[in-house]
Amino acid sequence: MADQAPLTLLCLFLPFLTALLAPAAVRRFGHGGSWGLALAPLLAFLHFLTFLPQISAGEVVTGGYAWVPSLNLSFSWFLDGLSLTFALLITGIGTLIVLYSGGYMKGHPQQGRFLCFILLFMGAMLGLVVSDSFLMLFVYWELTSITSFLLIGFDHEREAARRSALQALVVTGLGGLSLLAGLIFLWNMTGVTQLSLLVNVDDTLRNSPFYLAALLLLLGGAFTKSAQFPFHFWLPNAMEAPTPVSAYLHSATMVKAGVYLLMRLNPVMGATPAWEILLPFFGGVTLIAGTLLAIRQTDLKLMLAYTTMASLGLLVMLTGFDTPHAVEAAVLYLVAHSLFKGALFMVAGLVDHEAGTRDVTKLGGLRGDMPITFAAALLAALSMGGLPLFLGFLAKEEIYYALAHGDLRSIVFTLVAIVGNGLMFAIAFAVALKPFLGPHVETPKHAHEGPPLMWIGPALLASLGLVGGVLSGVAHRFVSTPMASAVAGEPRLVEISTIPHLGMPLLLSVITVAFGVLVYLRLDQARDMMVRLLTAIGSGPDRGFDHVVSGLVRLSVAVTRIVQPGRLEIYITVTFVLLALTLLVPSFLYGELPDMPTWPDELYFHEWAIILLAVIGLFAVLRASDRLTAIVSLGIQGFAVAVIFLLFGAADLAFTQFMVETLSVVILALVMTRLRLSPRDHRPPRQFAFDAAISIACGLGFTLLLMKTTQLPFNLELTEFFNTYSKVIAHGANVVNVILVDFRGTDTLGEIAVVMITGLAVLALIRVRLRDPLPDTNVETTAEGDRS
Amino acid sequence: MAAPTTAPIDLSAAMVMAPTALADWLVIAPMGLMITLGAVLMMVRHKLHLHGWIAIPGLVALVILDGLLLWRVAVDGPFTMTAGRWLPPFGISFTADLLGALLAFTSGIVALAAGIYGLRDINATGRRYGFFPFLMLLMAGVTGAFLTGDIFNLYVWFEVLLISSFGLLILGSERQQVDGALKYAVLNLIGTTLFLIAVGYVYAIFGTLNMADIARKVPEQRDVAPLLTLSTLFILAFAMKAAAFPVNFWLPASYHTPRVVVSALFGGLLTKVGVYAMIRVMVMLFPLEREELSLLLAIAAALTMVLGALGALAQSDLRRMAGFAVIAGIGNVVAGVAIGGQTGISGAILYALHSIVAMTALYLLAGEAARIGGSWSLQTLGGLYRQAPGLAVSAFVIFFATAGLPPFSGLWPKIIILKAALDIGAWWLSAALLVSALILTLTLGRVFLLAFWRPQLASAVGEPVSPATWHRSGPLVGLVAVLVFFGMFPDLPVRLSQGAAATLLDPTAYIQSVFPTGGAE
Amino acid sequence: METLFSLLIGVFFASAVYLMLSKHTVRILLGIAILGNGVNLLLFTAGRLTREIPPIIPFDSDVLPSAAANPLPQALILTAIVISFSFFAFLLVLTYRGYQELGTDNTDEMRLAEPKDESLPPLGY
Amino acid sequence: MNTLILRTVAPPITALMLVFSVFVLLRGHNEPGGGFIGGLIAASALAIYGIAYGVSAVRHAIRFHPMAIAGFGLLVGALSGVVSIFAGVPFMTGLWIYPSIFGVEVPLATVISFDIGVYFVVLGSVGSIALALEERETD
Repeated sequence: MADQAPLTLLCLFLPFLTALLAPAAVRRFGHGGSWGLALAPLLAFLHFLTFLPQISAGEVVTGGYAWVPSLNLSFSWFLDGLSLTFALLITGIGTLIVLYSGGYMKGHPQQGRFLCFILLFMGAMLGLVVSDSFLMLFVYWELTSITSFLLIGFDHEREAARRSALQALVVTGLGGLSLLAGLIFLWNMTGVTQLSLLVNVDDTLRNSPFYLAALLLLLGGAFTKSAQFPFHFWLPNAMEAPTPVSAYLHSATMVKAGVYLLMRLNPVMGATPAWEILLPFFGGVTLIAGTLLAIRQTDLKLMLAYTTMASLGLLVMLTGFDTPHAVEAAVLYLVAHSLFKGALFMVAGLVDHEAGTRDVTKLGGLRGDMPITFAAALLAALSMGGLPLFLGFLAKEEIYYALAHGDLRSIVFTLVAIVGNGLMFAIAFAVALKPFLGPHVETPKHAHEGPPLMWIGPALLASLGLVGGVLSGVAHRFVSTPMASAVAGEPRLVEISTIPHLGMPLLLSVITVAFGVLVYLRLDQARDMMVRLLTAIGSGPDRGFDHVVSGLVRLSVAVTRIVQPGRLEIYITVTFVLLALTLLVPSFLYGELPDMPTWPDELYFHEWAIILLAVIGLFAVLRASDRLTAIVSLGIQGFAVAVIFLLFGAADLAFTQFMVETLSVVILALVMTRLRLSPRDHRPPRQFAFDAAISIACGLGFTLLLMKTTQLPFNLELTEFFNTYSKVIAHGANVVNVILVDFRGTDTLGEIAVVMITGLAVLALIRVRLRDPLPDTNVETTAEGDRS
Repeated sequence: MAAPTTAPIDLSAAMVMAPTALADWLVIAPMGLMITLGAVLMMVRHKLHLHGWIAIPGLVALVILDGLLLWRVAVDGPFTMTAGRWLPPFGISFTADLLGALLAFTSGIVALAAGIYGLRDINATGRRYGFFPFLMLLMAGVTGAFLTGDIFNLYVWFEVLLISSFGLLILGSERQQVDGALKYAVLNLIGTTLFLIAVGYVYAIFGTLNMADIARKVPEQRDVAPLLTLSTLFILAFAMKAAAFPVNFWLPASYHTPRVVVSALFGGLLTKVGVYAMIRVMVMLFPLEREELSLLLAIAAALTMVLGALGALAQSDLRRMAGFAVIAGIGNVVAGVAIGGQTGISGAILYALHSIVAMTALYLLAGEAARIGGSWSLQTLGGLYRQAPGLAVSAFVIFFATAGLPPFSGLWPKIIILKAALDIGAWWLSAALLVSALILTLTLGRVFLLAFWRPQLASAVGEPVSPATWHRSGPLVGLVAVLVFFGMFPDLPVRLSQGAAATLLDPTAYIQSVFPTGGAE
Repeated sequence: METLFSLLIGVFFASAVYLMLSKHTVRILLGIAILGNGVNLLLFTAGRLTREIPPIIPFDSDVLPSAAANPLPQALILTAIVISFSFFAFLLVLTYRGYQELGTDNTDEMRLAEPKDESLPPLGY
Repeated sequence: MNTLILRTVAPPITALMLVFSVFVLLRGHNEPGGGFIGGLIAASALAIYGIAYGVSAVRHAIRFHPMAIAGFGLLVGALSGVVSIFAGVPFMTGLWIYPSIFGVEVPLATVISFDIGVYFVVLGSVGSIALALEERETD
């Protein structure tokens, strides 16, 4: 089926391409445009559906194109049971979400933009689950982060939405970087850059000394994305996004990416002590924490959000629980969860949309007004509660098959699962029943059944939970078995059916349901208890995020004040301290000091005199107590240098130095006479000692290095060449001038460019009238100062 | 002034006798064009209406010439033209290899962008006092530095671009510029002087200034000469130019003071010249010394990127934030140099290329944000998402490109450098890379939140601003398109930077192009 | 001779560094001027020293006698002198303008570009 | 400083210095001298004239803005290097011609025009700086 590749490629990019059309489509067709836009994910869904027979027969489909050959990176995909199931969930639920958004965001001025973001996100998520190469996986992983940033912050005028968006970006961004490091670790350890090839190298990986480091880094990515405790806080806050986003992010996408990664890695990294401790532990904690936090909520969306967190915990726990049936249970639960959670979120959105509130305590008796919604909610809740006939039931049975063993660890985790599942049962029915049953409560808006655009999604997803449960044979054959085999890394056969078998799992299921019913009936007391408990605990990691951000900002301000204090003196001091170290430390460290020189006795008296004069000039500048002395002394050392040049055969230099030095002194005098300056250089003794030490160290460093280099034999090749050809080819007797204008004329070209620019820069500096800085305005500059 | 007094002598002992191909002029042409145009602009300084008509076509020509140069180097490998026809190493050679050509080309693009933006951003006074001549000569300095094959000549081009930058720095007519310019000028002058001193030592040791010649002679002198001290001095000088910690003070002290188009040019180009010189000298000339000093470089790199990112987080002023973002990027480049090897060096080069475009775009973006929002400060900015959706899209791209997130161009160098760091087991350097990227993500995410998403503050509602003309939006959109395109299709720049790294690590081809016959020994 | 020159150059650099460590821009400027001279002497010494014979080819000869001074460093220094003079002139005027505009030559008081007590950036979202 | 003495001696001194500067420029290829030093002398001449008669007098006398002269010099310098493209030799190759003017063989070369470019740049640029500084003083 190689001819499928172009089509698959198209399907992978279809959401992105459609996203670009979304604003125009909405502008043209209004909210009805979503019918057209939904075609994109639908087509992709249908395309992926055609792979089902192949995949269920145990094959894998791969394909790809060259992308960055120089990094040995191809745009290649890899479809097995795991990625295909995900692809189907993403595109299938995605189709419904696009439709639902059409209704939910009807009349919103930025609906086009919203659909654009949703489709971008869908494309990112789809790419993530089919990626074969590591880097491509990472690219898509980060793409989901930045597109979800846009989605969560969609209602950007509210501060809470902005905060949540940033929170999600930072937390998942942190995870993304951790993932990147982990993937590169895997790459370095195995030499493999593709997920599909990882399976062949499992033993080297598990035995590598870097296994634990790589595992922790990868878990950092998976746990942040999948909102495992203690990184869970961004997920409920992401509820700031419009409901279609929540429904999508929480059912099949974003948060499942972490679980997907763990499932993908299970065959190669699983079955090690670290894996089997870390995953169940964090998963279990997340499960319990999520359900407990869910109980306290009254907002429909938040109740669901925390149960999502709990479900993710359960999935992570199962993925790391290396017993028979664990993988099967995880797979079944994942599929069931995607369906019922998507449906329930859409129901919550519908209720909110129609009734104007989603506070469960302010809702009731809507069953007559919204019958279809109620039906969908009920079906979804039955699946979530794990009652027979539904997919959720199969999952729960399989979970207890996996967990219920005799050893202590199993007993603990079984208890965790019972508590978690029981609480989730209670919340499922709280969401599905409370708003609909009981006496009618007055709501801000008078509720009606929503438009078809909005109820198609929940109804379909909820029904699928039932269909999947009843026709479990078909579901297992095409979905569960291939996926479980992919996750386990070996053929697995899922056989559980909806007809209850007497045994331990069924008993545990009954206990769970009984516990759930109990909690449901006492929900208000349970909520009060949790509120009290959480108040006692105080702030959680969510507040912690604020503290971290503001703390980081304060820290950065403090650090920046130290490293960038705004005082030139400090800047120069640091520079010269470094210079001294630079010159002296390597000299000593690497033995690059000069040989002991002999006493220079070959100098004539007048040469000594002029050198002495230069030194005297220098000291006079240092000690100068008034401007005139300083200027004159500067002139003395400058003229001494000119004479030195003359004495050592550099007439041109001496000439120029003389001229330049005169000019310098003249303009210095010209300018300095206009300044009223403090004449003396006041430095307190400690400062003086410190500055002097730095200066001497720098001077010493330059001296030693120069002595060392001049003690080496010198290569006069260049000079000989110039001396030989200066006259005969370049027609000049003054070799220095010939070098300047011919041999090295390009230097001179640069030099005169410098001179010219200096002229202009000085002119600008003198002429341009300056204003006070107006840092907070950007008014067009009106300064005028040209008089020439 | 006398004609030759002796019989005809053997020219071939002194001069290149092979005919000069027109294509060889490509290595000189960018610099020659910029100097000539700078001179012409200076002569017509008071005819302001002519400036744009001379400068913009000139910059277009520069981009075309640089493009042809890059194409030729990519196809045929390095090539050399020695000025004055003198045999190397006696004349000044201009040698284009992939590193120089890539940087020259990218710089040309941002110079064109800045030139166009400057048509509106720079007022009549600024133009009269030389915005365009300064820009031309800045580019002469930049391209000259990238393409020269002579280390003293490199110093000269450093000075050309430095003095041009002084001129540009004071054009904005604000008093704080004098303060910024003073710190900038003094510290940069120290930096270039240290470079000149190091060049003096190089001459004292090797007796030559041609870089290919030095590359040949370093192995002969390695046992006797104080090359490690010299290398440390070079590193200090170039670290100052590149604004690596702890000698990066001048950058945050000055980059926010001039007109924003000038900041954009500086942010894109100036530090990269320092980076270029560091790569050229430390990787090509002193490879073993780089190896020996790699820990030093790595520590500086780690501190630079983390402190740069923290510095960015600490700012309210968008331009100052951008300045620290530049520094954080330099940390990444230096990390690549410290790690060395094919992967590390190519990552460093790729990051430098990305940073040239991204930092220029970041400053231009800040300029537009301030123009529309009426402020540079995050305290008062707001509502840009509604007011300027197009700008918001640009901001989204530029921010995430800067933070190194896909699908924008910042991702790839980050991955390559991280891979290189993990390859050699430098986990702390990798951690610094990731921490820096995370802080930058937080910083830029916050800017997006506050300046773009946050509703406009009631106090800040002012007069509606005129919509951006193409002079302003064109360059920004162009640079953003580059960031997106090379983010999605990075193969070409990655391949070229790998080629550049290969040429540096094994400079045979470079030396060969300067001394085709093995040289005048 | 090179040894003595190395010492002399050390004194030049030390003086320049000391002056540049000052708070006052004018002294920094003096330091820069001296730094330039130090660098020139360093380049001069780097090409090794010869006494008195300038590198000018006599009228009756085609090549320079080998006893003459090394012309290359001289040419380099000429370039460097011109450049350092240009920078000196620019910095001098800049200092002057700095004094005019900021009212001080004390760099500690030049805090316009990086003000002393800046408020924290906004901590909210 | 507008003393009578200065006003009297300034014109001849200026003229003398300008002539001398050209002399220094032209002999530079064979004797100490050259474009840079020549340009400095010429710029000093302008500065002295400016001190004596005021900056506007100098500006009037030289007709072009000093920076335009500097630009012209740089252009001459750059073109002296670039012109070798037409001779098929590399950048900055010295090209010599010996045209006969009134029976005298005059050597002309791109290296000489290059040095003249240097002269003009220095004259214009340093002159501009000097004049600008003097102008401030008379404010």
